[in-house]
Amino acid sequence: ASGDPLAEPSSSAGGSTIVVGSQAYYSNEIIAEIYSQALEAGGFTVDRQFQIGQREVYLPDIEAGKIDVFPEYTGSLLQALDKAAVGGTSDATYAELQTALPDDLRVLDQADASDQNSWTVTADFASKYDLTDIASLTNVTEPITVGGNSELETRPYGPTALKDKYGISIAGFVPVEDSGGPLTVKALVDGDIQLANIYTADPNIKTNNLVALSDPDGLFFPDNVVPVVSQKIDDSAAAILNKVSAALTADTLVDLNAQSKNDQLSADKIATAWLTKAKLI
Amino acid sequence: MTWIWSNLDLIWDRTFDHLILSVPSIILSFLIALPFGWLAHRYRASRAVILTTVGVLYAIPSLPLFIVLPFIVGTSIRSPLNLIIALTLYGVALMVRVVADGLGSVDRDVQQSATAVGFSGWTSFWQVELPLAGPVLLAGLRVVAVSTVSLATVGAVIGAQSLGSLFTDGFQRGIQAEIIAGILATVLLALALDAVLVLIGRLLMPWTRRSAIGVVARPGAVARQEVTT
Amino acid sequence: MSFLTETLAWLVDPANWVGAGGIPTRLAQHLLFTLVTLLVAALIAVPTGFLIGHTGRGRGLAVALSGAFRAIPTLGLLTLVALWVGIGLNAPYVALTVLAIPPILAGAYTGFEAIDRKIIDAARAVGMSEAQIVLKVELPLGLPLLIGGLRSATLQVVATATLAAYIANFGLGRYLFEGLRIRDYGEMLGGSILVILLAIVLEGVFALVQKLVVPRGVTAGLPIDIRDGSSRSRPVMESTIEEGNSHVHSE
Amino acid sequence: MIEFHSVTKRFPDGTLAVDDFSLVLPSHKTTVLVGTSGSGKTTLLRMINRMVDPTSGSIEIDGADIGTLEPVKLRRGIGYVMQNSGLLPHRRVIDNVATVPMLRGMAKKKARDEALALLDTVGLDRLLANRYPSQLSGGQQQRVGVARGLAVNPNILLMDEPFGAVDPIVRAELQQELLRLQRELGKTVVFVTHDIDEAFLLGDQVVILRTGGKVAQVGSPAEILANPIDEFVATFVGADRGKRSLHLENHGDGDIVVDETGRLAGVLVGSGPSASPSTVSSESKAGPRGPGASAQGGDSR
Amino acid sequence: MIEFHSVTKRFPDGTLAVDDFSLVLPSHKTTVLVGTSGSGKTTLLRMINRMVDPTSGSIEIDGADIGTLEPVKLRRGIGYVMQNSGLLPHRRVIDNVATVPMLRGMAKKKARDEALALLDTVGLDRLLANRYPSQLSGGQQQRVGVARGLAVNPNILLMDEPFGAVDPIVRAELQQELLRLQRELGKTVVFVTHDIDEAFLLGDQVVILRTGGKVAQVGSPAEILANPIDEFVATFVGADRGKRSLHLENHGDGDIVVDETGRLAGVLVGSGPSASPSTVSSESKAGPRGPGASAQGGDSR
Ligand SMILES: Nc1ncnc2c1ncn2[C@@H]1O[C@H](COP(=O)(O)OP(=O)(O)OP(=O)(O)O)[C@@H](O)[C@H]1O
Ligand SMILES: Nc1ncnc2c1ncn2[C@@H]1O[C@H](COP(=O)(O)OP(=O)(O)OP(=O)(O)O)[C@@H](O)[C@H]1O
Ligand SMILES: [Mg+2]
Ligand SMILES: [Mg+2]
Repeated sequence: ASGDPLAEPSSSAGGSTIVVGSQAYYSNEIIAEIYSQALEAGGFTVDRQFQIGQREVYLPDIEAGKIDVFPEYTGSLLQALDKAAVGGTSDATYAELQTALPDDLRVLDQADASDQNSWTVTADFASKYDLTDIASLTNVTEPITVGGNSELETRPYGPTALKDKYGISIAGFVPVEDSGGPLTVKALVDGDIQLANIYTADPNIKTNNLVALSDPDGLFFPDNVVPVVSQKIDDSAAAILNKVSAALTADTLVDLNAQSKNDQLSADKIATAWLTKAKLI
Repeated sequence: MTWIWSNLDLIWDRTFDHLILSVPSIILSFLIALPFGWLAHRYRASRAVILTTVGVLYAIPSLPLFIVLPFIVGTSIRSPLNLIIALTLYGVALMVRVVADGLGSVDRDVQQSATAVGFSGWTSFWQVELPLAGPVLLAGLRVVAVSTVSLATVGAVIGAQSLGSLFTDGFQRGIQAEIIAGILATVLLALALDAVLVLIGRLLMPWTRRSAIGVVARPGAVARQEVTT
Repeated sequence: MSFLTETLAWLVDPANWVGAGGIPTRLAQHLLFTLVTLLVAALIAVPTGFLIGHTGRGRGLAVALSGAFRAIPTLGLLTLVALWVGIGLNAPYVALTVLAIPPILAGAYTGFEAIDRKIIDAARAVGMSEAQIVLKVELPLGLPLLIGGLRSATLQVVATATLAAYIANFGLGRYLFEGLRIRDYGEMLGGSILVILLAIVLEGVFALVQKLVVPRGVTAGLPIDIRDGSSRSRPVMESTIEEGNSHVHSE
Repeated sequence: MIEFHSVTKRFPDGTLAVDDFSLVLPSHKTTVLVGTSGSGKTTLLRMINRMVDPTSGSIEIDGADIGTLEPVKLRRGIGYVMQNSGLLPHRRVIDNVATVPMLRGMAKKKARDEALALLDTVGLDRLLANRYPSQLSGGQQQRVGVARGLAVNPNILLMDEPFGAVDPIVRAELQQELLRLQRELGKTVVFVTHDIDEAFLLGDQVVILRTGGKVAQVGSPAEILANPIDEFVATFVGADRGKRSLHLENHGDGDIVVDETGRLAGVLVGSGPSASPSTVSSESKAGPRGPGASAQGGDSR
Repeated sequence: MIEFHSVTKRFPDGTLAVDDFSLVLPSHKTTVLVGTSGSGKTTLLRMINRMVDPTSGSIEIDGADIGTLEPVKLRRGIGYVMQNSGLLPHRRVIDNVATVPMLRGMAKKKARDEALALLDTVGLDRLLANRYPSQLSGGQQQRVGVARGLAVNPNILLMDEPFGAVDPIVRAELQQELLRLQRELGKTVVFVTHDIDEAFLLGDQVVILRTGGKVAQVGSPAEILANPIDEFVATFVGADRGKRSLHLENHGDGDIVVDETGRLAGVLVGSGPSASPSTVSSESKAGPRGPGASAQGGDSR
């Protein structure tokens, strides 16, 4: 939109360099690093512009064509582009995303790996109230305090939806602006909150013995990993990225994240190790 | 702490990014504050207006400023320029007052005598008032330098790479060493810039180095300088 | 400049003025948080500063420390402490207290130092005990600078207390983060304006207090011989206050 | 009576400010310590009210070793006046004067009443009582300083260059005022100055100090003027520069007294030691050990 | 020659600092303006180099109305020395002295060489040339101030209480130094002080001012001393307080000169107007309109 001040007149660097971006989110950076190294192995020159903030910051740059490849998540991106999106299954979301994208942008194949929102509780809490899926939260007799990023409070799957859709009573909302990161997990484990929005690929779920409640009704949009690319990505580059996506399974992503969080390895080391093991470079 | 040793490259890169953001801001805020400070010092009427404006500027939380600024000046939100402008604004907010006070602190006798021996207004400003305000200006500049370095970390929240990126990244990944490294690097960088300023001050103001024979020349100025060390 | 109208619209929307997330509640939370932080910081910094100013000892250390304190990025400290103590207000209290200490400390000890040594000397010579010197001479004479330090600390804390909302459902900062996340610039700017207004109001209060507590004799009168000491230290006082104002509000 | 017995003061930084100083300061007399900067005058003065404690030796007041007294209490019984008056800038004149009596527990009302009376004593208008020190001229401030020093009616008054910062005209006035007060009150005054003229005018006993806290000469003004003990004292009192060597010149209008530097000292009006009423006080002042100052005639004014 | 023609100065705030002041200041002589604080001395002085412009009236230097001259240029041709020396604290002694010649376009090297020579003139060791003013004593700073005033070899030297802040001993030295310089250089000196002794010592012509910028009396020191025109002048020169009324006392050691306040003025060494060599200079100073100061004998030292 011309009124959007975040937009900037496009002036792409030009040449054969591919600009790869990433969110200011460690897991996203790992994927971006994997893309980059794969592209470099295929003979492309890559300019890494990683850690460039949240979607509201980088989306205008993608739309303006200043970034050529960006790892994204189908459902979240769809919702960002189209507030009225309906979502549904993984494939339906992917298809809807393709139409929602601006003309000069496209998404390549989506990976099996996904990193989507989930309602998560501690294992103790789950067993105490016999929790399996989101609807079973009605079993809980104690007050439930919900934690997550600010925006969660007003999201269609947020506390209000839990109340309206399932009749779950929510005692309060606590913003923790780390996108389901360590602080949210700590709050959950410490019992400061009982229900948290944590990404499914977060290794903390395993490490801290948490339970992501299943979502049979599709409350959350599926969030499969997918590269958003500009016109500059030709067929050979697209082929490389598609190969990466094909190898990127759900478990793989959790494992990569664990290497970053638990082993404190840097993104490039993690990427090289995985690409080598998957024989992609 | 092993994280620090295996990521020295990264820390160094972020330190460099940080310098790119903060050093131009520090210099710019000094240069911009000079004329405004002079105005505030010279004209009573403008003083209240300028200092009040500056005071309000001061109270703006930095996060929204970083985000709103591109609306106003038309830069990209992600551009380092955006952050440099914001940091400069805060620096100016601090420095204008210092410049006004610094010029005000110049001994009137010395000014009068400069006029009496035949300095014209302009020459007197550059050769007498400005150098004599030097110690106060330096003290203020040191505060600006330290706070700018500290403040620049906030840029990480909106995606401007800096030492602050170590906080956001370390926070998400739960690596305390990364956050600690970020804090230490920020403090050290601030102190290093501070030391550089002190050194420059020594070189440019040799007369402040050696104090009077018995008497401490200007306890006020000395105390003032040390407040900011 | 549509964001201006958006901001205005958000500010006047009655829905934003009621309930637990309403402006009055958040404003009160913000104010309370600021006051508590200042109180804690003052409890630490004022006695320390006065001790340094009174004895003249430990000054080098205090100066160096408060310089380093000033350089500590609040965002970094906040995230670090939060990882230790979890969500809630504990981490913001720690981080912002650290932020508030340097200006108050500087105000306190420069306030003491700016006092003409001769006055203290004379007070001792006429038979005031050390406690009386502190309470009856140094405190009233150092007060203007001390309040200056408090004032600049307040400014910084008000602006930076928005950070508390990073890990707690608290204060005006919530509007900033929420606005940022849902790209509602009206909310974000509205929140900022509230913060600025609060800061300005507190500034006014301080200006008033400063006027009330500054000993009359320190400001009144003609610049004659004796006043040289104090009149010379006036500009110094003014500017040390400002130096206290190291606007380090990292968010 | 104040006695110094072999008093030495070495400051922690090694400065030897006073070196083996012994002296008796007679009661009801003014003893002036005079010397150049750094000669230890202030240090000596401050040892009397224990603002400084000697490294060795002892000081007695009326036979009691002050080393055994509690400093704060001791100070409250001794008047102290310093250069730039040292008034508390945040208290009104009247409260400055009443400070010490109130510290000693006097009721506020009474302390203020007495303070008002003291303003009269030092020749200050009562209308100034409610001003702040910064609203007074330098000379007025100095008078307040003296009033404060007198407030507890002390036997001893310590004055450290009290008139050092006021201009010569006011200074002369204050000196005369002090002479008058001393005639009326007869305190034991210890007065520090580096102005030899002032020393000669005010002192019954003058102590000339060299740098390093050594006594160069002790005696009455006339003794010192007539017989400087050595080159140093001669230089100090100005004898060598011809300042003290006067001669007469006649300009038709009368005999004008001129010193060797060409400075006009004044006009000669009388030549006998008792030709004018003023000689009564002059003589007793100049003479070696005159009668107690309080006994001096007040008729010379 | 400097002439004031009916000069009045009213400051914007309404203060009447100088009121209808007319005077001729002869060339190669020292005119001293003396008076209490606020009597307009500084204002008068500053009108000569246009730091202050008169509200009405005019000032002429050697017949030229200075109102038509460019102030900055005018100032660069007039020496100016003030209390606290007014030296630039951030420049070394040598550069302070060389400042004005360099402002006038003299080459740095030459200006510095001349500055060094001027240090000799004012009796300062060349070793001090590279110090900063704060590293000098008050007296030394004052000498540098004088050297700076002389640097452009001006005909006119304005001195505003130049020795007001130094201690009496150094002050006496500086006064003698100025007398010597004046004998050698013969400048037109306008000197402001509030010390009447200093005025009488240094002035060929003394102007006594009342508060409000009114002239009380103009004349040579001896004239004023012998015939104070009114009560005010008498008070001012100290005649009324007996300070100028001297008499002799004999203490066995010789005749001691004492004033009516009891102050010891000195010892009488000669009684004839030409009994000592010093009378040569004393006489020419005290006499009404002696020969040019530069012609006075230097043998009295
Ligand atoms: N607290 C102190 N510590 C170290 N040295 C001191 C201290 N106080 C005074 N001195 C030194 O002791 C010596 C005597 O000082 P004192 O103040 O008694 O001299 P003074 O005769 O009063 O000089 P002035 O005329 O300048 O007041 C000086 O050399 C001074 O520097
Ligand atoms: N710039 C000014 N504005 C207003 N009034 C002034 C100004 N300068 C001087 N005055 C007033 O003019 C009068 C004469 O001042 P001036 O400085 O000439 O006195 P002075 O004789 O030099 O006194 P001092 O001995 O204190 O230096 C005083 O009443 C003073 O307050
Ligand atoms: Mg002393
Ligand atoms: Mg003057």
